Amino acid sequence: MIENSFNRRDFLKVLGWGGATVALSGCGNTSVEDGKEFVTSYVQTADYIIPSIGTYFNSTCAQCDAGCGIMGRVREGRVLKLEGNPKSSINNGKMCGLGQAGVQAHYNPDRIREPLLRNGDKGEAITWEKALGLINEKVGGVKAENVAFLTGGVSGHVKALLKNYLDALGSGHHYVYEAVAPSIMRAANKKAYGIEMPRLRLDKAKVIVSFGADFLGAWISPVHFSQQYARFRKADNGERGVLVQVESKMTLTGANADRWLAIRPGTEGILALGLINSLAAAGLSVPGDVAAAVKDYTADRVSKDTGVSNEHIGKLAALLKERSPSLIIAGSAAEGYAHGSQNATAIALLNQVLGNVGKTVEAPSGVPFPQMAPTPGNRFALQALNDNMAQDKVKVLFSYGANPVFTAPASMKLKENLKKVPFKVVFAHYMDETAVEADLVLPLDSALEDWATAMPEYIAEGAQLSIQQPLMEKLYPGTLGMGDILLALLKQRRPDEYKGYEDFYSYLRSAMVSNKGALGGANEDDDTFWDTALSRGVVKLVGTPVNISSNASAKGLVVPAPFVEDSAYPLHLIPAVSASLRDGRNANEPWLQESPDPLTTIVWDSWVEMHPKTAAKLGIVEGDIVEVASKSGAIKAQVYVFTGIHPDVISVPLGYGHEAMGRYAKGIGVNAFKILDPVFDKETGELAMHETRVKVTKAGQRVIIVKDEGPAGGNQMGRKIAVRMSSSKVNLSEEV
Amino acid sequence: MGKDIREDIAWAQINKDVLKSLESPRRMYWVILFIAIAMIGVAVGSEIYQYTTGMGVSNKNNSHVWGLYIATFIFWIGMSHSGTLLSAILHLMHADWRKPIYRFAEAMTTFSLMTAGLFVLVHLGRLWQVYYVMPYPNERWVWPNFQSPLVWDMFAIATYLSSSVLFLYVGMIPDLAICRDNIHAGWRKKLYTVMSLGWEGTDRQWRNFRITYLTIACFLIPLAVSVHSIVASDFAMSNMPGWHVTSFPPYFVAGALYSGCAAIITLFIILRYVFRFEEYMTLPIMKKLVRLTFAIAMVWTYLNLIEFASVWYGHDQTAKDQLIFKATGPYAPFFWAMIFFGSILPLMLAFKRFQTHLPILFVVSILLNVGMWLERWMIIAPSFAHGHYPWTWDHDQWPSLVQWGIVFGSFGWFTLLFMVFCKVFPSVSMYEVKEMVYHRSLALKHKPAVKGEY
Amino acid sequence: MSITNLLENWSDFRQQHPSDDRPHREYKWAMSIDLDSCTGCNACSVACYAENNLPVVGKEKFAHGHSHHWIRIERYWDNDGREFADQGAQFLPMLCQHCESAPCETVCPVGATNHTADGLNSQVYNRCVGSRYCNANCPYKVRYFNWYNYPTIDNVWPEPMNQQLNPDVTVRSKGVMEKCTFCVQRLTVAKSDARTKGRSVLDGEVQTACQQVCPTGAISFGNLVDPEAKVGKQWMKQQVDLNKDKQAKDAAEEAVKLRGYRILEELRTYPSVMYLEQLRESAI
Amino acid sequence: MSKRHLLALFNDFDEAVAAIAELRGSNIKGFDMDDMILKSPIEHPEVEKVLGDKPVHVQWFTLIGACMGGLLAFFLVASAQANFFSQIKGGKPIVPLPPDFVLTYEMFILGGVFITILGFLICAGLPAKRSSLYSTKVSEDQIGILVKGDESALAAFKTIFIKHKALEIQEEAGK
Repeated sequence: MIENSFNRRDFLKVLGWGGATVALSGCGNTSVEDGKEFVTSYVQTADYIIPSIGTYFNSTCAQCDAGCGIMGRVREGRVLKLEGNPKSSINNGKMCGLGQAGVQAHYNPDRIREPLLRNGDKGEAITWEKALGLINEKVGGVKAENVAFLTGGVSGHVKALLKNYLDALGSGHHYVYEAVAPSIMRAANKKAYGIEMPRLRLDKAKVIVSFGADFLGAWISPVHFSQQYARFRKADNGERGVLVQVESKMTLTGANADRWLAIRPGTEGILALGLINSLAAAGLSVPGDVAAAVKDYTADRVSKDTGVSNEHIGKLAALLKERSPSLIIAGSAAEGYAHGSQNATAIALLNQVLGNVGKTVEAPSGVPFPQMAPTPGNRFALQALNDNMAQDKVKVLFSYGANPVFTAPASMKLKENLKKVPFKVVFAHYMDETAVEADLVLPLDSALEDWATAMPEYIAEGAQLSIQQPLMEKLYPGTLGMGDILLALLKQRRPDEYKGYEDFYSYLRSAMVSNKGALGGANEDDDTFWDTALSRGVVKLVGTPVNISSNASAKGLVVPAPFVEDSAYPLHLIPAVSASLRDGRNANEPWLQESPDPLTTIVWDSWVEMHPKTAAKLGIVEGDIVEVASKSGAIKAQVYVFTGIHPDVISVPLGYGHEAMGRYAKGIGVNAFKILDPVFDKETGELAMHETRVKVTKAGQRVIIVKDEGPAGGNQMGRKIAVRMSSSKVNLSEEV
Repeated sequence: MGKDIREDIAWAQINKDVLKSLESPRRMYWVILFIAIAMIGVAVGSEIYQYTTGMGVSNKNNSHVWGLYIATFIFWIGMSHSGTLLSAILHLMHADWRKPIYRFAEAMTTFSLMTAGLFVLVHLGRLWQVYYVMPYPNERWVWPNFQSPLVWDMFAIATYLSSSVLFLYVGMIPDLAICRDNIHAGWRKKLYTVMSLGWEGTDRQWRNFRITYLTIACFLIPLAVSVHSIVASDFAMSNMPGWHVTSFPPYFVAGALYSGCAAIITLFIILRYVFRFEEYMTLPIMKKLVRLTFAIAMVWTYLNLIEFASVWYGHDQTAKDQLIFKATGPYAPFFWAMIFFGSILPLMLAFKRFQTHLPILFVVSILLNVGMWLERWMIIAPSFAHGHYPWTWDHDQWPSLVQWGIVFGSFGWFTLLFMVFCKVFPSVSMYEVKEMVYHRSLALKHKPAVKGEY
Repeated sequence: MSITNLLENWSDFRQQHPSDDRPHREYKWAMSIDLDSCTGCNACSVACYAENNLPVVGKEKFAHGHSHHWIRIERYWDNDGREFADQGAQFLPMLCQHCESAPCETVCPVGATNHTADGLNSQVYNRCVGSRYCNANCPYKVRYFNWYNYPTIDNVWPEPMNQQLNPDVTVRSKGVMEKCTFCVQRLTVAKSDARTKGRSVLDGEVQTACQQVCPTGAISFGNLVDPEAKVGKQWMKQQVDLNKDKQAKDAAEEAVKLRGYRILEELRTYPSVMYLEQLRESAI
Repeated sequence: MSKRHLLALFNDFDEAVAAIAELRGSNIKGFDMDDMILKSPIEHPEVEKVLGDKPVHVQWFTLIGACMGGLLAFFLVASAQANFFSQIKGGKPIVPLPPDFVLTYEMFILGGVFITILGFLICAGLPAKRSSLYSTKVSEDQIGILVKGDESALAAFKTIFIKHKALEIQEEAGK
């Protein structure tokens, strides 16, 4: 680790160029060959660089919003592999596949290498001076309220700079959009606990009932939850936690559950209320108003509505009563439906009734720097932006960290509305669907060449500022970091304030060093503080205490009604969020495309999951190409038949079906976002992701599905390969 | 029923008839040769493509690491066994009807071994490193792994090939002398002069010749059995269900003799026509050959049933699953075709009327070999498709055109070698036919008329 | 190596594994994988791609069964005709089992795959001629053949993706067999570092890439000879003996509390990877 | 006194046998029975009986060759394995006997065959130049008797040959 003081930028230059010679010798590194650039040899290298010995630098993963600490292995100036930063309390040295594929985002051959200005249908390479000048000109030429900035979730110093820039423009239109975000759950939590994102202590729970939360796969902070899950399964005292997953389409978490309950889609809230009723009947003390509100939810009725058997409801209630504390989590149950908020409220109520609040549902720490605190994205932001664009209220649009053209449902007509915006600037790594529509495309540094700070929304303990630092010299001289771009833009607007900063690095360093007291470095000199922060990769902050409400109350509880079926579109479409591809922004990383989906083992394509019963009814077998038609559109994909899905439901994974972006993503699969119906959560106005009804018809073709699983399927054929036993037969505390 | 070789045939006539085959075959010969070369072209093209692109183009995969190359390799190795059977075993047994046909059977042995050897090369992922299999001294003290059945294969095939080439050659020396004495100019004269080593047919030469020939014949019989047993142990030594069968070595040997006999019938008919050998390759010989083939077919059928039965009644569920898969899975049509061609079709050969009906025999003998080739493929493909580990089963693997092309071309290669041999060297053993005629006439107390009119 | 050395130290060289009376001397690398912790998330597989320069073969070649995942996650269902997979799936990370009596080793014609002194099943790429007999004989089918020359194939490592390649690990050309090495490049460094310090590798000093990344810590890896090693303690506790093909668990009825087992042990391959059975709660 | 060669060709094998028998019995001066060589298109074990007991030694070559082949193979293989020690095969000893026996067996045969052929060439005196007295008829259908004897014996030879219906008698050209 870097503990001594040195000029890191210079170091990286030396390292980078040295490395470049090693890496690219004979590979046509023309700029060096042409004599335009110098190569510094290893003759006078720093003593910590030993050729063939890997050096590790800590940084922060930018592949998803969980903000895991990463440790890049650098050798001869090249970053080779990302490993987990053991000092980060989020992932404690562990990683997921998605995070590790960050190197492929960095080394991706399809990255944009210079600013491109639209010229007809083509992008014309221009200089940064020209590009930034053009932006200055365009934002100067319109009213401030006509400038809109669309971003993904932001935090840290980039967020602060962005806010300053928007302030400097006088525009308040910052749309923070995440296509896949637990925003309805946040709202419900806020209502129930007074906190949007409480800390979940899976490791303390003895029973977890998850209503569609794929916390092991793609939900909020999966690597962190996976570690908690390991402790939950094998606690120090040997007690093994019980995981019950209630959902309509099996997620990775569902596949790991002791009991996976296939529930009729959207009836999770009913089950939660039914459980409260059963618990009350079993003698759990339940506040009077709650008991009154749920008294109609008898096991029989709940079973009829939800499709979960009486027996399982009874066993689950008994388990919850017997083993405390437990933890109830609302995932897709909240995000999926028009009454998602109501579901989530009911589920939160179950948590409160069980007395879990304060035990397994904890208050997080407040962030001491609100200007850097994470602004989580939601889907409503895109609706708002879209409406404004439709009404010609947006003249200059910036888009950063989002790919709305890809992730917006077709019914939003976003692409058409975008055309009404006269000047669209997209900050991008790839020519993705949104960049293709842009007037000006500004290429960003990869996350492994850029400076930034991040504050993850979900941190296990305290608060934390994660530092993202370059792990190697930039691959392309024509790219720029987001921080640098914002700084340059701010220099146009507020030159006096920012001219002292040569680049974002110097801004960041001075911003952090000047706040070192609050950042836990009060007793250190500037250099020591800074180097320590960089070498650790994270700065622990003293969080402010936050209150959490544990009062169980039936207030705000709206009894969710079961669905009305639609005979023209008889099936529910669940767009599945896969652990690898999420909303599709990482689809151009080949490791992720070739990493088999855990449940179906399918690679390199989309698929339609279907229950054997449904398939039999429709005369469909595995590999049939079907047309999945909703009111808003239709897609065609291959069918995969398995029993991990409710018969009323089909599921198509998100993230596939790119029409642009790059060689590994383009043309792979179909985009399930496109056919989502415009149904919204009644309380928050968020798009209800699972509310799309579809009909499935055979398209006539049949293919052999490309998957890892063989013709035996998941059958062990009686051979002792993966073995399972009842947990009652083992004493885990005796194990090592 | 055709006539057998005339006992009173003039010896000079024998020379003349056989030597004529070196000069002017029927036009069919050239047609066959042309087709053979075209087939080789297909194989060479396929191999170049495979060599430059990678083994993947043969459409094998991590479940099916072996494919038609190994199957066809076994097929050709097997084919080679009947030459040994005819020339060595029947020689020891003094069955004189072998004499007109053993030469080409031996040639078949040699050339099918040479064809089989090519498949070893074609099969390797890194053909250019094939010499690693050879035990040669080197400064790294690295040797081949002598425990590997593939190394045994290498030893066995090298031994078998060199022994059978020598056997063929030694047995041909007196005939080469005849060629030398009857051809008066050109490269052939030089070739025969050199190759006949100055053979004069002296009593000393004949005496040593007889012992040598007998000795090598004695060596060849156990060698042939061991070669195919070793090829069988490529499979039987492995733990793959469907391969790990004790009866594999005899099963392979029987299969080898079977396909070899069928191939001899095919080539018999072709040579008889192309080189006008009707006088020597007579129908009574064919009849004996067909009966021999029938007997071996029944032995093979029995061993096949034994294999199935021992798997069926054995305790190894995995092997049993494998067998059921073979008979009912996607490979079932080929499996049952193998049973039909290998066990049912040869029943025809038991009927006298078919035993000398050359057109029917020609078709049947080819079909028998189709069956035997299928047998080898059915050992390879279904086993890989349905092994120990269900996760990696792969029931949908079919060889690509590249594989088929090379397999197809191998038949051209064999045909080319064989036909060229028959054109350059006497494919009927003249001196042995004379011996046969002589001994038969002695038995008849009748001395042939030495001055046959020609 | 000289003949004299060979003769003098004959008994040392005559290692024959598995055997109780001739234990491994300094190292015996082994693994244990807790299937109750494994969530099937595939992080280990991606880590292996990153560490070991595995080619991404693309859809078409994957469809032909040419994939290269040295560690693959298998997913099994209860195939008893139940309506729903209501006990979830069984995930199984399958990698080279580094068998003590490896079927692949004996059949390689050129001796390209061998048993190393520290108990690995090694694969010598330079020596491999690509007969693929090892794969044919591997009951676990964890050997992967280079069906194509991946470094030269479009979009496997296009510039600049090739810069990610780990210089510690060979990029394999067409025609050689490859498989999990237990990250032998890491082991070698760790052993040599430890030797410099005059001791042997301590437990936890070296991790395989898959173990390092596993979010639930389902994979343990270490030196079975080291009495302090976690993996050794696990094996001991589960009464799984490296050198036996039948364990206490198989033998005794009352020993069902153990959940350690090795896959296809009855084939007498003596694998170096022990799995711990998945658990399911019976109360729900 | 120089020796002269004489080759007589016979059509009738029985006559040739009779001629040999007579030569043996005639006790011609300046002629040794061992100097007589029979040339025939096929093998004639019965004629050789008349020639007397002439042992064949090829078998000894065979025995030595086979044993050497086998032993050499075993020791080469075993010693190669022994210094191939660092590449152990799991579960197998360094020098495993069963596979080595397979190789020994193969090399036993190979050695046997090779040395037998060598023995044949040595014993049969091949390759050699054909003697000047050779008729292509010998490889066709006639039997030839080549005798070597003193100048004086030639007449006696001829008499016997003609008596037994020799078709042709070739005489070595004079010096």
